[in-house]
Amino acid sequence: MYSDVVMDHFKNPRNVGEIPDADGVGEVGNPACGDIMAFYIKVNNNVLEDVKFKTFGCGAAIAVSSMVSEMAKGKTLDEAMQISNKSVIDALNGLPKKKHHCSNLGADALHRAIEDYRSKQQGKIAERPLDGPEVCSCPVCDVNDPEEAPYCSSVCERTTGK
Amino acid sequence: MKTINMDHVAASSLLPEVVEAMMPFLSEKMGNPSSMHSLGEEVTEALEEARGQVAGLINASDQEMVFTSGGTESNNWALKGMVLANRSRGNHIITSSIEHFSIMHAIKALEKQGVEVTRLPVDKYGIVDPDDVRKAITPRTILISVMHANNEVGSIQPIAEIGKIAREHGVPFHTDAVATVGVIPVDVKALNVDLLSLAANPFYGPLGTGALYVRKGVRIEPLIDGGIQEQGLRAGTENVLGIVGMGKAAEIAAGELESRMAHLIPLRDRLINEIPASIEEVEPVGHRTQRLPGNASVLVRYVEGESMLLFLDMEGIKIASGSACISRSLKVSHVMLAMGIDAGNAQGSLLFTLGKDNTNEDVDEVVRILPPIVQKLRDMSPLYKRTTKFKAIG
Amino acid sequence: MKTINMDHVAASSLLPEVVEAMMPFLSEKMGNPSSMHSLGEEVTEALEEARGQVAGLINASDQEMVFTSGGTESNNWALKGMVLANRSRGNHIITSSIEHFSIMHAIKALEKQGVEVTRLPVDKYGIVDPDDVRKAITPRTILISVMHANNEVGSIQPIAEIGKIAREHGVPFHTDAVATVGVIPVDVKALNVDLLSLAANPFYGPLGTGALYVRKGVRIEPLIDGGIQEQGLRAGTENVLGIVGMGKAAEIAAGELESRMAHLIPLRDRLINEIPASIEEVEPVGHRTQRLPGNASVLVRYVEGESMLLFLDMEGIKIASGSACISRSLKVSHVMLAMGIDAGNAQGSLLFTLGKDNTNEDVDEVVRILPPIVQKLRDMSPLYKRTTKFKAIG
Ligand SMILES: Cc1ncc(COP(=O)(O)O)c(C=O)c1O
Ligand SMILES: Cc1ncc(COP(=O)(O)O)c(C=O)c1O
Ligand code: FES
Ligand code: FES
Repeated sequence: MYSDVVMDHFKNPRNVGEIPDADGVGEVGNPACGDIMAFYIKVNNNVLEDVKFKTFGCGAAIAVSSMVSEMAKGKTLDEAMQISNKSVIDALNGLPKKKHHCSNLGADALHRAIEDYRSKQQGKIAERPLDGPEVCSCPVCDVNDPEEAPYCSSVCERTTGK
Repeated sequence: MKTINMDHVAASSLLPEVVEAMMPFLSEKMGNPSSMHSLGEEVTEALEEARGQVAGLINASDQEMVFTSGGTESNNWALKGMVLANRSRGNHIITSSIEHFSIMHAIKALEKQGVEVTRLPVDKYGIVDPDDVRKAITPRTILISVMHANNEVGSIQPIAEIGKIAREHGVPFHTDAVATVGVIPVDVKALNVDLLSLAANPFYGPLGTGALYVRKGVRIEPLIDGGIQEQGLRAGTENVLGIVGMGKAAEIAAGELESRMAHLIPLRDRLINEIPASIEEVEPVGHRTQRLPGNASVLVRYVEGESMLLFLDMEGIKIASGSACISRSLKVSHVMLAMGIDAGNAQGSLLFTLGKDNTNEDVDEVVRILPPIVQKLRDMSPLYKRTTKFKAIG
Repeated sequence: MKTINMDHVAASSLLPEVVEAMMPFLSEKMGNPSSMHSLGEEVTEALEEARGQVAGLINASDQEMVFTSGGTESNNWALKGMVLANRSRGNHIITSSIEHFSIMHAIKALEKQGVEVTRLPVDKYGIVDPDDVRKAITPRTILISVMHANNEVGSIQPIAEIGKIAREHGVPFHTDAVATVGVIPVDVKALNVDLLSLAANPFYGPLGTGALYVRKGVRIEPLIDGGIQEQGLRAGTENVLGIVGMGKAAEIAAGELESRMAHLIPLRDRLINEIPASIEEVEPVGHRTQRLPGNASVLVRYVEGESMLLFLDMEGIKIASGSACISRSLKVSHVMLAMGIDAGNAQGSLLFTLGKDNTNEDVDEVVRILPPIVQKLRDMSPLYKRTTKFKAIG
C-alpha cells in the first residue's frame, strides 16, 4: 500500500520530538479524524535551523511529518512556505489517494509554525483559525463540527470559500 | 519470519478438506446446475448436498436455505425483499445502531425511498435491550433486524429474546449472523428468527459465498430476479465452486464447533487480560463473557490504530483496527460511538480475531511485541503525557 | 464412450490456465481484499489485475468495471439501479421481447412498482429494428435495455445503432452482453453503451462470476449496498477465486477471439446446413450470418426437445433445448414466440452451442446419430404424418 520511501520514514521517522524553547509552534488536526500534528521550529537568520514534530496518526501521517521536517530543515522561511501538499507526496513517491489529506496536514502544520514565529516577531498573538464557521462539517473526514480542530476548520473555509 | 494471523474476520484460509471438495469442480465436474443432461445433474446433486450441510449447521430444513454471493447480499436482500413484500402492511423497520455496513447502508437506501427507521441504542457493552425492541414496535412495523454478534466489539445480542418479542407481535425478524454461524451454536428455531444471513468464510469456507435462511411461510420478494434457480427466490447461475466449499466447511464446523470454542476462549481471554496488564491506559471493548469466542478488542490511548498495525505487520502479526484511518470513509466506527466511546479513543482500536490455527505461543508473541511498539508511537504522539490546549481524549 | 459437449452455453470447462491462476487462492494466498495488512494486499493486487484484464476485453477503463456474482446480478442491478437513480427524471423503460429471464423478470418486478415498459418486437430472425427504439423513446424514458445476442436463437442485435439513437436522445443504454463478451469482439465505445453486463463462463471462466460495465459519469444506485468495495457501487467481500479466474479467462479470450471464431463458424454452419439436409422438416432458427459463432439452433417438427436430448445424452452428446440456461423451467421459449414461431414447433427446439473443444468429427457424430433418434420419436408421435383432429402445426 505504501511506497518504500513512506515505509522508511514511518519506520525511522526523522526529527521526532519537541523543542522546549521553540521559536514557533504549529499544530493542526483533530483526534476524531485520526490526525494531530505538532511542529516546532528554531529559526536563525531567517533559516530553519531545527525542525521537530510530534504526530498522532496513521503510517502516512507519520511519514509525511518526517518528510516535511526533512524538507524544511535548512530552508529559508520563504522557501519552507513553498513546501506543498504535492511536493510532499512526490518526495514520498506517492501516497494512496485516501491518505492525501494526511499530507495536507504536514505542510499546514509547518506553515502554521512559521506563521506563529512571524507573528511573535511582530509582537502579535498568532491568530488561531478557530474562529471559522461555527458549525462546520469536514468534507475530508465527513466529521460534523470537528472539535477544537484548527486544520478541519481551515479545510472548511477553503472549500466553502472557493 | 513466522506469520501470525489474528485477523480471521478479514479472511481465513480454507480447510484442506474444503479445498479437496472443491477441486473436482475446477476441472472435470463442470456443468451448469440448471441444464438437464447428466453434466448438469452431478452439479445439481453437489449443490443439494451443500444445501443440506449448511441447513444442518443452523437447524433449518433444506428448502429454507437460499444461496447468495455472501453476507452482504443476504443482508441487502432480507431488508429490501421484506420491504418490497410488505409495503402494503407498513413502512417501519427497527434495527440497532451497531449493525454491519451492509445493513446500515441498505437501510439508508430504504430510508431514501420513504421507509421509516428506528435505530435502537446499545449499552456500554454494545448490547441491545430487548425491552427497547418491544417499545419500538408499532402497527406499521414490517421488520426487525438486529445482528447476532458484532465482530468489531465481539458482543453477542440477546437474539432469542428479541425473536420472542417479535413473534408475539407478529413482526418478521431478521438477524445478521455472519459473525456467529459456524462459530458459536446457532439454531434458527431456538433463536425465533424468520430470516438469517450467513457467510462461509467465518467457518473457513470460501470468500464471496453465503446464504439467507428464509423460514418456511415467510413471504419475501427476490433482490435478484430472473429464473428458476433457488426456488425463484434468487436467480443466476450458481457459484458452484463456492457453494460446494461452503457446504463442506459447514459440515465440518457442525462437528467441531465445541472444540473450536474450547480452543479459542482461553486464548481470547489471555489477550483481553494480558494486553492491558502489560501496557498502561489500554481498555478492553465489549462484553467480557457474552462475546464471540475468538474476539479480543482493545483501545490503546494516545496512538492511532493503523500505525500500530503497520509495525505489527512488520513483525508478521496480522490484526485489524476500527480506526477511522483504515475505514476508507475516514469515519470513526459507528459501533464504538454508539457504545459511548469517544471518537479520539476509538482511533486506538486494536481488533484480534483468533482462529483454529492460533496458539498460546502466538499470544505470547503478541504480548511481547506490542508494548514496545505502543511505547515508540506514544513517544511520537502529541497527545501522550501532555496537558495542552488539545482536549484530553477520554 | 466419448462425451461431446455442445452445450457450452450451460457451462464450459475452465481453461487449464484459468485453473492454474486460481489455485494459489485456494490455499496460501488467502486474504480479504479490504483488509490493510500484507495478506490483504496480495489479494487486492490480484483483483486489480483481473479488473484490468476484463476491462481490456471490452475496451473499458478499469474504474468502469464492477465485479458481480454473474450476468443475472449485473442485469438486475443495471435495471433496478438505473430506475432508483432516475426516478425523478422519468418512469419509462424500453426493452425487447426476447431478453434473458434475468432482464425479463427484473422488469416485471419493476412494473409491479409502477415502472412503465415498452417491449419492442423482433423480426422473424429475432432482430430488433433500431427505428422502433427511436419511436418508443418519450421524454420520460430513463433506460433502454436490449441484449447484444440471444443464446437461444443466436441472432446478434444492432447494438451500435441502437446506442447511437439512445445517445442522440440522451437516454442511458444498457446491453446484456453475457452471450457475446469473450465470444465476439465487444467494444463498449464502438457500441455506444452506458452499461453492459457480462459473465465469465462464456469465455471459459468460472460459474457465478460476472461484471457490470458502468461508463464513467453514469449515475446508478447500488443493488447491494454497504461498503467500500467496488467504489461503493457493489458491496460485499469479493469472490476472489472467481474473479481471478475471470480475469485470466478474459486475458486469454482477448488474444484468442479471432482464432476461436474462425474455428467455430465453420462447425456451426455445418450443423445448420447438414442437420436439415439429413432430416426432413427441420428448420434453422435465427439469422444466418448476424449470429453467434458457436450457435446452431434448429426446430425439429413433430417431436419434443427433451426426448431428443435424453437419447442424445445416452450417446454422450450434450446439447440443450428451448431456453438454454433454464431448460429446467420447461416452458415454451418466449423468444421463439416473439419471433412468430408457433408454440408447437418451438417444442422441437434443439440448441447446439459449440466451444473450443468441438471438432469436425463431433459434427459428423451428431449428423450421424441424430436422424435415427428423430425417426424413432416421430414414429411414436401422434402429430407425425397425420391429418387428424390435431391442428397441423406450422
Ligand atoms: C456481521 C457481518 N455482517 C455482514 C458481513 C458481510 O459479509 P460478506 O463480507 O460475506 O459480504 C460481515 C463481514 O465481515 C459481517 O461481519
Ligand atoms: C444472454 C444472457 N444473459 C444473462 C444470463 C445470466 O447470466 P448468469 O447465468 O451468469 O447469471 C445468461 C445465461 O446464460 C445469458 O445467456
Ligand atoms: S481533516 Fe480531520 S476532521 Fe477534517
Ligand atoms: S491520519 Fe488518518 S488517514 Fe492518515
